[in-house]
Amino acid sequence: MELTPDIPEPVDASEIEWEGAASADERKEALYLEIDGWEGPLDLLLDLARRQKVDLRKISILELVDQYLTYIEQAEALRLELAADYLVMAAWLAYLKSALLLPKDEQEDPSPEELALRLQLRLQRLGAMREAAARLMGRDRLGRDVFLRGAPEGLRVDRKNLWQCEWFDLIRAYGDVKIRSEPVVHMVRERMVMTLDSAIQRVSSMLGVAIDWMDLRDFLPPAHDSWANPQLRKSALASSFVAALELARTGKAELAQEETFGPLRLKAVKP
Amino acid sequence: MNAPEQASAPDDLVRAVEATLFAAEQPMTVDQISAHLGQADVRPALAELQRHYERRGIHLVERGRRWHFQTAPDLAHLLRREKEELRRLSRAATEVLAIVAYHEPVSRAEIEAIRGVQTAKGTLDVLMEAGWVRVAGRREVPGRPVIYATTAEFLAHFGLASLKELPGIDELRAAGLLDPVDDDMIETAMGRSSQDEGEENTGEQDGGDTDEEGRDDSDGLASSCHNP
Amino acid sequence: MNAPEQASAPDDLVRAVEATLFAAEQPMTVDQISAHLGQADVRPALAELQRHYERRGIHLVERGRRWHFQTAPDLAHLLRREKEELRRLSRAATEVLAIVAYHEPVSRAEIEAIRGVQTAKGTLDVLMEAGWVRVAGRREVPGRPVIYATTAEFLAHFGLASLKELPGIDELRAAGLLDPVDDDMIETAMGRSSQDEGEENTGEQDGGDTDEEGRDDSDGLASSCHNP
Repeated sequence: MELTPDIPEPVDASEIEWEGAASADERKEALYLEIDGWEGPLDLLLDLARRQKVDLRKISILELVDQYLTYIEQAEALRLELAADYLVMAAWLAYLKSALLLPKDEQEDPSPEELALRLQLRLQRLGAMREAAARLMGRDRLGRDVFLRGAPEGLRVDRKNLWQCEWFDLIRAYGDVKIRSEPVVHMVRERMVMTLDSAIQRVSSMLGVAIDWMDLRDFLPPAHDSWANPQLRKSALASSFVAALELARTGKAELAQEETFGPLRLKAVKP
Repeated sequence: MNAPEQASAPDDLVRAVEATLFAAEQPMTVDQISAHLGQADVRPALAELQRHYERRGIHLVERGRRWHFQTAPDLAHLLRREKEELRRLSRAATEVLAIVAYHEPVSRAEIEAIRGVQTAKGTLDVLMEAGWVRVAGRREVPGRPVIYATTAEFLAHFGLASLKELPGIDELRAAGLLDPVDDDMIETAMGRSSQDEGEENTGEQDGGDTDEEGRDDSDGLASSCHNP
Repeated sequence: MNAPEQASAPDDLVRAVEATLFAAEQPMTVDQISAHLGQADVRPALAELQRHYERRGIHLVERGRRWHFQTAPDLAHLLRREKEELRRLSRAATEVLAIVAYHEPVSRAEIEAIRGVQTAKGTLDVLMEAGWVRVAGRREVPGRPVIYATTAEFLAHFGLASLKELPGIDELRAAGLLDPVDDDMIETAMGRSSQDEGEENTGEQDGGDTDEEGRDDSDGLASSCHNP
């Protein structure tokens, strides 16, 4: 819309607080200037209806229609560019007016009276909300009229963890740590083994006096006294096995096994 | 004017409720107060405190099921001067707020039907930012539009125990002015063609808030209503 | 004990002072209150309010010539309420606790060396929050690491007279707590496979030195060499 310089700046709707119907009179003079003062045709209609200074339930719709159409004509005379919905409303109101003036028997449904009533109801509804808003804003408002305590101490609920741990869990955890982290060295120290060197020594010396094939197990020390320990026997067997492999590799012994997992036999290689 | 409860020292529970609400930074529900005080039944204490304070410079009030102390309204003139000014709401925002409060839960399309104009996205945002309006779900109709309602803060701010205390609400309801709007003829007359409604629904189906923005842009016709 | 000022509604100045101090964000001097209320003489009102509130849940107090409301001292515990939640110590925390108990005083680096994994700072914090571990000074070595030890609460919680009552390594072993889970499986496998072998096996199962078996993983390999 184009404003000529002598037209006052329209009031920015975001800056003003709605003042209810009180300002309607003041606006009367400048009616044709305040295109921006209304939020759409319904708003304008409501304002015009209020100018009738009667209860919204008793307004004259015909009079209202005339006022609206007059306003639109004025605006057009001033060559103000009207938004389309103002013009659509004007057309509809013109239709409503003519229908209201027509003989009754030619009416379609809904009747123009019904339409006029609905328009009136719409205006009442909007008017009611305008007034309700004004009354709401006028109440004793927190932070404006009534105040909360300025410096409340505040309530605090501190959550405190009550930690639980069972005796067994503690001990078990220590056991787990020990198992996980005890170095291998520790176990070697405690364990009885037959070293590879001693096994080689034992196997090769026994092999030297043997005549025929001997089962690997026969090279182990007799299973009594200190050699009764099954762990030690496993170690001796393993070491003797490796010793046998070593002797075979160096060409001092022959190995033979007739079937898978069968007895492993060995015999000295005569030079 | 001797109120009997003023004649003697309050009992321990009354004192505890008094101290708790006095120290609280937020209004508290009965359940919250009760939980704070070892599940005691605090209602009688609240009633006694409310009576005790009703003629004092501080009042104990219930707003949307939450209780708080506040200064007496009649002393507003003494206290107002030092307090910062509330941000003034635009006329559109106050109107939308009233419509939400009197019609809740209400969709944006319903708000617009009452006001006869499109509602700028920022208007509802301002009200939500103020903490007075919240999204209260979606209406189970085609398009599943978002619906809005007021909050406990709204009640507290405007000094309402509940929405039943909204000024004039009973009369408005009796006059049928709070009934749902269902008036296609006038909708059409106001330039909100059925085509617009269709777009609106599509927009709302997209969900979230983004649809609102899109609508403001796409409804060039409607926006130009008051901003030619 | 009917205080006379409680018998009737307070006068307007008393109410104004009450509301002013209630809404104030800072304690106020007599002059400030007075200036706020049109230079009224507020001292009698302050005295009356102080009397009125002295048996309530809120007190009006003067501190350094400034007046303010505060929660009654005997109700101060209401402002900070503790809510206890039972929580189970995590596996990592239990391990760290056990290490501290068996090795105290011990530094974090030592705990990590024993556990073989990095120990989050939070783990020790939890143990200190539980009240079971305390900082026991610093070790006089380069870097002066903090060292940790258990507390009397730790002993009390686990029903120990002293740390000497913690089971020794041998007892743990006897209780089967040093049997590695993985090796247990090998043990079972061996037991099953060597049943046909007889003597060796029986010896293993009956033997007092059960701890030895299966401790060395390599044994498994060795035995499978000759177990048909």
